[in-house]
Amino acid sequence: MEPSRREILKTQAAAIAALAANVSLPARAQPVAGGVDALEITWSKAPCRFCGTGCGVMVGVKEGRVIATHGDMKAEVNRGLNCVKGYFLSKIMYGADRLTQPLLRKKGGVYAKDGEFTPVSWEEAFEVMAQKAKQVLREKGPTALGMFGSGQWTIFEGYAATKLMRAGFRSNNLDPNARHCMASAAYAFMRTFGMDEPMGCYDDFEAADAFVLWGSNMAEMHPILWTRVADRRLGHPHVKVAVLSTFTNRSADLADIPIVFKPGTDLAILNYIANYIISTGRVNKDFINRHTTFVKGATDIGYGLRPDDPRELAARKATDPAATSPIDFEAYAAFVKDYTLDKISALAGVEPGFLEQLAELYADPKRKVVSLWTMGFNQHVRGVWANQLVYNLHLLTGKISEPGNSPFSLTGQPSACGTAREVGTFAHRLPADMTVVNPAHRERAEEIWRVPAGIVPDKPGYHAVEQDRMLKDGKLNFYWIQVNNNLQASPNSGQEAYPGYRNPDNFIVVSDAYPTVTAMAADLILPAAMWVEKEGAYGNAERRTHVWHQLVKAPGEARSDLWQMMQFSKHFTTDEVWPREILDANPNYAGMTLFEVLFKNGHVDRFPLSELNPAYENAEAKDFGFYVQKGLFEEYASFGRGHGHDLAPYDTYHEVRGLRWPVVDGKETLWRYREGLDPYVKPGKGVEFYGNADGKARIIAVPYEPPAESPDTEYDLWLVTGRVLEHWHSGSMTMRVPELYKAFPGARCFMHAEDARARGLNQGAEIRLVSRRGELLTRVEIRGRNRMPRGVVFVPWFDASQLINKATLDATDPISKQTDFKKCAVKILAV
Amino acid sequence: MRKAKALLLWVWNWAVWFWRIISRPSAYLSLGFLTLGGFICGVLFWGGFNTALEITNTEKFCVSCHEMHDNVYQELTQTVHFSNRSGVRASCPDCHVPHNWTDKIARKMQASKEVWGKIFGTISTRQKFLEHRLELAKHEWARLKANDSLECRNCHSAAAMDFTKQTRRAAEIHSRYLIPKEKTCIDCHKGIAHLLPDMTGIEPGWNGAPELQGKTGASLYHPEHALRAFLASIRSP
Amino acid sequence: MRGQDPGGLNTTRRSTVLGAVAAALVVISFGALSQDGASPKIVPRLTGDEPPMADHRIPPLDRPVVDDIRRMRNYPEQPPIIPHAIDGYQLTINTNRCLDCHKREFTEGSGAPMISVTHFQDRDGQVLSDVTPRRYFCTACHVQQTDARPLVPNTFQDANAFGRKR
Amino acid sequence: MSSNDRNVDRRGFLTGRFHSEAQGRESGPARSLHISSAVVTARPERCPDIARQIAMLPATEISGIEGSKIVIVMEGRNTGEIGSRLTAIALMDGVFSANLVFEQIEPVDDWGAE
Repeated sequence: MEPSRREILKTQAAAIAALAANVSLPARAQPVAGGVDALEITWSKAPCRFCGTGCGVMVGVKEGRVIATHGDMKAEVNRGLNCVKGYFLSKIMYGADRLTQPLLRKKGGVYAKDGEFTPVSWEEAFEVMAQKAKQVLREKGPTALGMFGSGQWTIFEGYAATKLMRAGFRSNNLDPNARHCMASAAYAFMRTFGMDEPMGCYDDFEAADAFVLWGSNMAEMHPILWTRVADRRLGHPHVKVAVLSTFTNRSADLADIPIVFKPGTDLAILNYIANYIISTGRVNKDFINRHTTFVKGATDIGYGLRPDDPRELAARKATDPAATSPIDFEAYAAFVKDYTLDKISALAGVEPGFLEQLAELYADPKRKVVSLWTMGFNQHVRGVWANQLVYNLHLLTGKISEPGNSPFSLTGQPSACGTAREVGTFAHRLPADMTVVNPAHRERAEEIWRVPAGIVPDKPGYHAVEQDRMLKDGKLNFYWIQVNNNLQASPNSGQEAYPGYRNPDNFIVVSDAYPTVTAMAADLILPAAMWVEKEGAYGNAERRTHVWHQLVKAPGEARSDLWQMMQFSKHFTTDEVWPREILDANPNYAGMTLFEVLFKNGHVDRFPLSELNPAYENAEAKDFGFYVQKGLFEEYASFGRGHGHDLAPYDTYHEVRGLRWPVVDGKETLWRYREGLDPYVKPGKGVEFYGNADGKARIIAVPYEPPAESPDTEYDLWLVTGRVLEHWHSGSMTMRVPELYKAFPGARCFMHAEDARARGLNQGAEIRLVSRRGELLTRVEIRGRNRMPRGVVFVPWFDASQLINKATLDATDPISKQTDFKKCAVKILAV
Repeated sequence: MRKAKALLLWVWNWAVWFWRIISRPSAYLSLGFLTLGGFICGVLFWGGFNTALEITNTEKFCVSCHEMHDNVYQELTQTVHFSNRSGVRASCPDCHVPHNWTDKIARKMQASKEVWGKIFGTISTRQKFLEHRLELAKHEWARLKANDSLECRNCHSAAAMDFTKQTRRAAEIHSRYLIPKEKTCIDCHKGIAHLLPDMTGIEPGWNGAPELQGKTGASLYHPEHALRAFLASIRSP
Repeated sequence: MRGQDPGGLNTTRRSTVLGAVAAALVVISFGALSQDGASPKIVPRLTGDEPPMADHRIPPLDRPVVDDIRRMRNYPEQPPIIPHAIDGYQLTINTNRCLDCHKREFTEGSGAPMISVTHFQDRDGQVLSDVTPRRYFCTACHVQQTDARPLVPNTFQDANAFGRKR
Repeated sequence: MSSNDRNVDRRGFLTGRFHSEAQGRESGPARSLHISSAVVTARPERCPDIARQIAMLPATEISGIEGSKIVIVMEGRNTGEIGSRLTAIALMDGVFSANLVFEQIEPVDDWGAE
């Protein structure tokens, strides 16, 4: 071994012993071969690339390569801990099949839909792409142009995308894959509080007396938050943990109250708890009188399938699923009265004793409760309802907006909140909770973006699932996918997604770092820079905005998504994309490129290169000649400042481990809506839900309604899809890390041993999983981390060789349009 | 409790009535008939008894009540005793009922208590089962400890173990603890077929460090006391 | 051509070899992205099948590595992987089978490596006398390995590959 | 990657069958390096003296002395070697205890596992 490394280890060993013995050591003289320089690793902070927890990591760089990563001791979220994925971040950029140059399908030297992927220059790639886009714009108009991004985009990238699509190409067909992830949560926040994102923060975990997990498997999906839950539970015996799920998972290992319920019946359980709170006289009357109003929601709202599906035709309110009408407390109490213990126990298949224990956690006024949920609630044909029903419980008891009392919606992607929600990359949204349907909001966006009035289109664009349908139907013809593996993630992908990609009318562009399923189904692949190969910013689930520097160079010709969008915008002039009448009314815009209108507009480009930190690279700034990220961030921040979404000055974020907005007078806000904790609450109000004009939150009366598809005699099993600890983001990065790959090398079908024996299937046997939509081969797992009840199977979706989404149903929540990946019917056959 | 009293009274009344009838000598039947009849009845009874014993000694019978099916059996299906490489599997009675006749009868007599448990619903719900799990597990551990893990050894003979076919770790531990009879199977292999109860205060089979043993007030699972004492001792001088 | 193999890094023999291996594998797995215009070879499980929606046979589930041999870490901060099977090892609120062997007091009897002392610090950095509850669920960081062969090589290089100034 | 020496010696150490340093050296070329740190407690007034004695042991360094505690760092080819050295320290006059705190095992041949 090298002497230098040995010295480091010895110093480390001594330091640990000294720490254990409480002895302070003298500075150690290090005889290092090659001088101290040889040992030097440059450590810089960055947020983790994976889930929405937003852990801080320290990234060690040496000679232009990432050589180590570890948990950041100074990061409040994780204080030095990482999960296994975080610890292996160092290796995600070094898969040997990184894409390093643009690849275009060509035949005989020219683009052809049925051609072979051929390396091309960036110039040629953009030429072909621009030509295709212009042709589509000319022939079909802006609604035939679409873009699909994700909550893995940096904040600047999401912001640039929303600007480019809405103000540049005048299309609202921009959606993030966060639509599949937390659209239901976002809609429920808006419907209940008039403002998106949680009121509380992770500090709630250290103050809570009870944790209730609603269909969330935090032990695997948010492991570092789980360490905080475990710390609280194991360190404080009075703390209780309730875990609700449709099967027993690793989170249930910490459960005091383990509940496995029948798919979809969580709605009924939630209404039962509300009934319990009311019937045992534990409603916080003062709170509900001062801070809430009651409404009744439209029912029988359909399943967000294609409009000609018989289930949609049968649904009474499918046209206006979001409608509500005001009621009072008595009417609400009468509504939930039906949800009795016996009835719900039978419906959900849960022992009454556990249900009562669970209800008591919420009802007991002395117990502080944190409710946690992610995909179990959000990927649900009644996902918005489920979210709102849990707010009901917290509002009825007044357990909200204070340390330890918190309904907490977790997120799946690193910037689901920051990029998808705050920046407004959803098909109907603008930055800072504004929407495209509101004329005042559009006007404000146009003003900040410095584009002529009337540029931003007023009709919401196609959402994720609709984009797939429109591609297939030939109504969406130019489609650009960035930072995600859309084809692997889409429901009913064999029937609804893939045909659209290969539809000869369409041109599909995919920007990615690795050749994913989606990339391989595209017509043009653009190699992307990832994570610390670019300067970036993410917003995590507790409203924390976290910025990092570019630390290493991207391989080959790979470029960041931001660079790609800005460079692409140079290929368009306003007269090619904007209508004549707007240009006639604003002649000063004529002939300008979109790059000049949107980016080099005297505003975004106002920060010169001299403001860059000379210690770090910045590829985009160098190419475009100004501090791109700072310019975009500051312009974006002007949407929210003074409107409850305040962000600190950009440079501050390079110094801190993230700040939770609203950041007012340099101070972050941990709990919103409560006087003394949130600067936006007017004095004397106590609690004020200022997102709504009346300052009150909505308690909604909605019933249990059955899922879109349930098992029957032929398709006799429930299929639930999801993830595993080791793999994230469709496995495109984690599957390339040998340690993570070897830890969980392929998907499998978790099922109950008796279900397997009843079908003559052995542990490990190859099987055919069949739904009404598609089928795939996989293998049986009757043991392991997920313990299934009879009649339910679980298959994770990270494995590209077992595309489970060929089997899933493209039913969505009719309000949020989020797909239900947790409930459809399948059968399993021996191979 | 009232239910129990009423039941006892009923059983007593019935026994008194029955004794009154059979204590009278027979005035009508021949001795031969009585002897032969007694013998035939005896054969029938014994056959029936043994058949009943056999039937109640199957996994099917064990999991026919939901307490067993919904709790312990579900856990068993996840383990190596349910499915494994060679397909040799253990059913409930293999581990929980002695194979030897007298022990079996003794165990069956104990099992009558379980019938009471069933009647009064001691573990009729998962919730109640979890509350009783430690107690139930302790009974089984004690039984297996007392009979030197007899039911394990019905299939797993220590003498027949090929250490080269075991992982090195397992071979080490078996040769160190099992072969010298220092420990019996159940000492280390708790919870191999079912989930474990709260294990606070129950040590694993192998010993803790010798310096932590035998110190008053320092149980093995609470070594922090010992460690604290140690740390205090090095701080004091 | 390959960006993950930037010039100027191949200062040691090993990294040169690694680079060469990586390049070779890239050529193999990628069917030469070069001028001949051949399409990249599809690697199943990572990029799907060709065509992506087709079914193909699923190899048997891989077996856990059980050799008990410690593997070198990629960097000092990396949590060691688990070189043995953990099937059926219960790790619940009631019991922690990992600690039964790896806890300080039991390592002598079990012969297992002791958990690192970093695990004795609580969230505030205070040293405790026992493993901190936040580290209770070992499997969040330490994973078992199977005998699966990685589908794509990883060209990560550790600190030792650099800094040997001559 | 071979690790015979590691496994056997660790077991030996834990079961009380220590290898001597000489045996350690005989066991072929070293394939791994063990770096350990330990805390030695001793009479405070005798600490400097004891530290000098410890420093004379092979591949052992003193990292710090404070009150009655001495922090030491040891290198060795296997745990047995380090363990026996630690035992020797523990038996020195005036030493109350010598406890191993940390051990890092660095294979000298790397990447062998893949």
